[in-house]
Amino acid sequence: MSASATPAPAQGHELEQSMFWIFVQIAMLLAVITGLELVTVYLPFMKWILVSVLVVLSTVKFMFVIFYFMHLRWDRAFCTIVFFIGLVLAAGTMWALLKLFGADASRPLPVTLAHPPAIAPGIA
Amino acid sequence: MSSDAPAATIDHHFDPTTSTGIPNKKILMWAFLASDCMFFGCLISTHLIYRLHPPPGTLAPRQVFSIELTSFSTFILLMSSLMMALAVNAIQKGNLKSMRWSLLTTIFFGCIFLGCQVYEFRNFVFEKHLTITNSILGSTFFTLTGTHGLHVLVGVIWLTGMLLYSFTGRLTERQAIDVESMGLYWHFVDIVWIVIFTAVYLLEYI
Amino acid sequence: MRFPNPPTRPGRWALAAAALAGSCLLSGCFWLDGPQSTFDPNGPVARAQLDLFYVTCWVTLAIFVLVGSTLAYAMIRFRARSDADTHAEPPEQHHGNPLVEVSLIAASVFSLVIIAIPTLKGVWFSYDVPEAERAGAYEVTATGYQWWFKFDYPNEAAQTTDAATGKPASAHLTTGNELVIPAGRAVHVSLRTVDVIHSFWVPKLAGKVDMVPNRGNSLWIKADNPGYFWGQCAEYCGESHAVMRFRVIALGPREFNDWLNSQMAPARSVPAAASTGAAIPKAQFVAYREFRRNEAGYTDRFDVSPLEAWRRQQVPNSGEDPALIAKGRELFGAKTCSSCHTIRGVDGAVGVQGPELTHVGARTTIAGGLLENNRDELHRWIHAPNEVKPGNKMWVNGYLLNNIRLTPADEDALIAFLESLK
Amino acid sequence: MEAIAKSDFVPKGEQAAKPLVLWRPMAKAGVLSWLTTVDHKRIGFLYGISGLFFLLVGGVEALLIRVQLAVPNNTFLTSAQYSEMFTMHGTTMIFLVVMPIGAAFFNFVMPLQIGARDVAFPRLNAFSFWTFLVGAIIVNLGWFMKAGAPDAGWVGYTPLTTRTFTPTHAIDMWVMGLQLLGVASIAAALNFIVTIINLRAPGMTMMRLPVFTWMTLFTSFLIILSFPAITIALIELMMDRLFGTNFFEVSNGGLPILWQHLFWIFGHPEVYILILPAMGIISEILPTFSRKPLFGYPIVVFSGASIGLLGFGVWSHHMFTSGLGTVATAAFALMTMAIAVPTGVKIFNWIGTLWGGHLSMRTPMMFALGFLWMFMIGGFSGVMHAAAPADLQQHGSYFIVAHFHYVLIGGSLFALLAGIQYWFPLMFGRRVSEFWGKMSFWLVFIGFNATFFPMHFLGLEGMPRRTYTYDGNMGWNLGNLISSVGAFILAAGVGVYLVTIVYTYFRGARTTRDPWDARTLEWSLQNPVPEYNFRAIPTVHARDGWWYEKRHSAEIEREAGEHAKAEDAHGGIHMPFQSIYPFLASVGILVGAIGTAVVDRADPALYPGFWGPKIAVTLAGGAIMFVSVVLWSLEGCEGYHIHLNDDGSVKGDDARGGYAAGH
Repeated sequence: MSASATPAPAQGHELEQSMFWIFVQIAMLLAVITGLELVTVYLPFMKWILVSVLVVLSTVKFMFVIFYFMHLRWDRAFCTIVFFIGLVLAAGTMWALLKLFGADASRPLPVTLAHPPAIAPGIA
Repeated sequence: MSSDAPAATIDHHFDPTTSTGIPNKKILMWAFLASDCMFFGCLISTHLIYRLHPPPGTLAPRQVFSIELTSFSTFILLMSSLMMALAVNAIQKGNLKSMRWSLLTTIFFGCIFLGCQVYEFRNFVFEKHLTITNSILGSTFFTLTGTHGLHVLVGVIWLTGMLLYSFTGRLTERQAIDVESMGLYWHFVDIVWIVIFTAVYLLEYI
Repeated sequence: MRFPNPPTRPGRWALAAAALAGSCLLSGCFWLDGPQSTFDPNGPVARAQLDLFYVTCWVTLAIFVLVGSTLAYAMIRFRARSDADTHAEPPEQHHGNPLVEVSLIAASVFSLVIIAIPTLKGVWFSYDVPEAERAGAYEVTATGYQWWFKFDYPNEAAQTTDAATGKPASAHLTTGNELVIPAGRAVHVSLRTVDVIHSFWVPKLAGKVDMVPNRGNSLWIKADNPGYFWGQCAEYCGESHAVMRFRVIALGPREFNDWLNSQMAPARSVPAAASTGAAIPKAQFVAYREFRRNEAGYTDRFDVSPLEAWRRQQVPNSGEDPALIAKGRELFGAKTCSSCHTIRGVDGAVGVQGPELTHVGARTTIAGGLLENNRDELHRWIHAPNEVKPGNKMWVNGYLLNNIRLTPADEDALIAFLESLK
Repeated sequence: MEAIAKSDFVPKGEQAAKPLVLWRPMAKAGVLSWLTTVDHKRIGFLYGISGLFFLLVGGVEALLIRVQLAVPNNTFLTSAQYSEMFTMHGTTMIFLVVMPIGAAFFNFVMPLQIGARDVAFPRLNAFSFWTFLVGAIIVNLGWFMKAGAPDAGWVGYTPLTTRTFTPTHAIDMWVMGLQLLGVASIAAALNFIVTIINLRAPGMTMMRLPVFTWMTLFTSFLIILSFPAITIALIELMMDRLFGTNFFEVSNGGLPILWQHLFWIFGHPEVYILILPAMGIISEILPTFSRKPLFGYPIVVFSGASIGLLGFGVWSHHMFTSGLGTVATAAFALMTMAIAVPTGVKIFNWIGTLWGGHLSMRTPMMFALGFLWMFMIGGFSGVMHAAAPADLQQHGSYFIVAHFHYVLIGGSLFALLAGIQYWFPLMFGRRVSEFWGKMSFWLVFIGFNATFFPMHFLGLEGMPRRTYTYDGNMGWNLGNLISSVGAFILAAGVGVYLVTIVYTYFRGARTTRDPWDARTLEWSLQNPVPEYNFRAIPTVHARDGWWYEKRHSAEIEREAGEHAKAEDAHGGIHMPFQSIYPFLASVGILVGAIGTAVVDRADPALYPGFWGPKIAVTLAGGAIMFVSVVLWSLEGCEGYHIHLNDDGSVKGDDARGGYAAGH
């Protein structure tokens, strides 16, 4: 039943070597992207462009780690599905929360109004 | 479902005893990580929500953060992920010695990351006067990064345990799934940091 | 035999009992006109909400009748009636019918659309004063405290004295627990809280909106006609949540203006010369009623016509004893009442922890809308606040913290003083 | 056949590495056997017993509430006691009754339905139960302490729960207890997910899974994805209370509304965590007693999935009154209405199942039909809440109380009571008397409706919930009185039910195998179910596996015989070893939780430094837990093999058989 599994296990040592280089190359790529991100924040573009670039770059990093380091690429699709259910729900929840709290109705009050001392001071 | 594969080779992406062919521990770990996504999702949301409308008079994070130190520890964590991936690769091929070295390096990098975090926290508290109680920024920042740090610490303890266990001679290619699921956890801690690095640190510099 | 019949059928008499219970429940329709009933709206917001409720009610009822009768028919028609029936060959093992499924899904979506459209309209309608009325809307701020409501009129300047200089000054008008609003005019209520989450609910005027710390919520209400409305905190806010109540009084334009004018004035002081002239208070031999804990704080007389009761309350009592009132005024400071309560025109009474009491005598209720404002209830309230509102701050932060004891004579004087504040 | 024998990664002839021998408890009876058990059936039984015990506790709390409200201006309870009652009633019924009884069925029934010998991680399963018990103890500890029981409502809205407004340990215990219940639920849910995905018998494809198993799967996913939200909320509240952070501290810019969002991000899926298992049970009972397959199986399954998924997008409908703004309110209202579609679809399919069947009105069927009616009413009042402006009048009133009791009692509890009656013969080999079963049903049904139907009117008449007293002039007197009387009828019904099943457990009539002529695999077993479940792992040929087997018995018998022989040749039936470490780890958690939540902060004068009783107890608990977990992992997941005699009993010399490799 293992005939369908990839990569074929018979390749042994070469495979170990090739995997080694894949991992090293990806790690280098991740380091480079991190560097790019660092540069990005100092670029003189509009904020929304920079934010989108940062989000895209981190997503790329994220995907490389989960698909290569965490072997999702070589695993059954079910693992990917399970993880992405959580990931997508978490991302959706974060998005909704930020929208809700970013709305005008959620703007916090000025601090002074909301906070008189809890106990009457100066009672004899 | 009788096996016609050579008896000695193990396909690490397939476990014939389960209905789906995925090892139990792997599904367990992935489902747990899905759960952890929600966990960190809510925690990061909390931080970002409080950054939307910072109360007047709080410190600006830019005055507090040290992007050099954080970039360094981000790099370190990425490298530890690499070493972890190599360790899993090694044990899957039965190369115990190589796995030990990789694990040791992973632990070393993990400790460096934790050291950086301890240094960062001390610096923030004693020099920048940002504490967990004196502002909402301190509360959310320390809780979020501290929780991540605890995850790293748990990972380091787990890695150390596994390294010690490998000297008992009971850790073989057959138990590669144990190392692999530990690796999944460690990589997840890394990707959470990828998100935190962008959402908590870098966004403040735009 | 694998399926012996049960010896008797408890279902028979149970059905009869269910019928009896059902008829009891139907009698529910007769008690839907209470003071806080949402079925008796007095303003456009509450009416819109009730109309929407009826839409949801009729739609769901129609579905219930359809689905329910199908279910009932299936239960009766396909019931195995005998052992033979039970052991017969099983019925045809069919697994479903896609056409039926899809059409039922479509039908449910359709009936939800019927509800969704008025819902969306209602969301925007009830959220803020309609554009057309916005300019003329009356502005009020309601603030929740554990466990009472403060009402501010930010656009009405009331006469007061500056605490530091002692010179006349003006501050915006503040009252407690009874919100007086103009009838026939939209009122925009900003909702604030100083401690925990409360909720502002006057069922006959509008649905509730929460008072959330650090959040600027609001709602709008409009009373069609002058009237007297019951309100209550609707979000659990601690020990005395249940007795955190308030009233809304809607008045016609003239009467509302009169009320505003009377409220603007500082606290009424009863001149000594007007009466007998005795400097020493008359001995009072008043026996106050004893109350059980949780006992109702209203009289039947009040309930007959609350708005009339409110009007009666605006007039000063006859037979006031100026000397007693003067003593009460003095005690109000001496017993540290003034450090929590404001009374405009009384020196040192500038506290803001408790309700402002400048015209407390003119209110129909005390203790956060809980007790009717009369001598017995006033005595009950200041005699043992904790019996009325467990955990309240007058008791904890006033009496206990400052070790305050009131003699019966003190209580007499304070009651007389508070009653005089019309 | 290797796959079946679960000796994976050990090719034939090769021995497993000699395990690290730690103490292996082998007791089969007595207290120790229960503390160390890893048998899913025993753990399910423990869950069930705890759930029923807390049903009594929560029921008494409910009765006290109803006594207080029976007449206006009552003084039966003080306001503080009343607050404790409704807080603990809600917390108990949700976390300590419906969830564990649901978990009892997941544990007991689900592995049998998919043809498995146990769950995927038996020791983790034991840990889940013991941690659940620890959480339950911590939440209820307040009854025995000066601080009193938690009293801020089961939703624990901040800032009422912050130290400023509730300085006592009551809230600390609530926070810590809920946190542990969350850990227990997540651990159990992960286990069920792996079990359902990976331990299915050959031929048991996903689209052949019994609906109850599907609902277990969905519920488990809901648990692992929703509980983290409340975990975060509780961590933030705990940080506020213990370390003075500012998450909900208004003076430093905290936003108490955030608690509500995080709570309901958890809280709404939680509602489906409570109702989906019930829907699963109903979807088993109705086909069995109609003697027909479930109508529209794939649609029932997918509607379950969409209910679960949509459940994550509607949390703010619990907060319509909190001033969300128009767009958000509209969006959440529409999403909420959308959920009505898959829910309605389920009702249609259940009626379709009855249609054309031979309905035999046994007690489980009575409860199931009661469920249909009551859940429909609860669902309709749910649609009414989705109309946000109308909800502004209903929110926080007794209308809401009526609604969710129709869903949680009329829905969840009816189904759980039905499930207990339904599976009782399988669990204990005895059958509940029809007369007393139906008697309890009618009492519960009438009592329930008398209690909660008037509450709709009370709510619309403006009676807010969580009020310990009300005045007699509000028009609420009659409704409340009926409701209180109804509560006692309901209690009598539950009492009759419990007495009946306890009696049946000891004295009831014995039943044969498969007394209901049921359809799913668990009924192919003899009752009570032997510890090894299946003599040979069955091969599934159809959706209603056992129904098929009964009609193709010759073929199945031959197949089973071959499997049993193959398994025997391979080494026998693999059983996991018992273990004490899950229990010890939970004990450590108990100690640590007591340290965190209950022990007072030390007087700084007595303990100037870092160390104090609070820290010491907490760390001691942590240490116990850590050591237990280390030993737990060193112990390994090996098991032993047993061989069976022809009558299904275990061959004597095998009861303490040798080691076998773990999986």
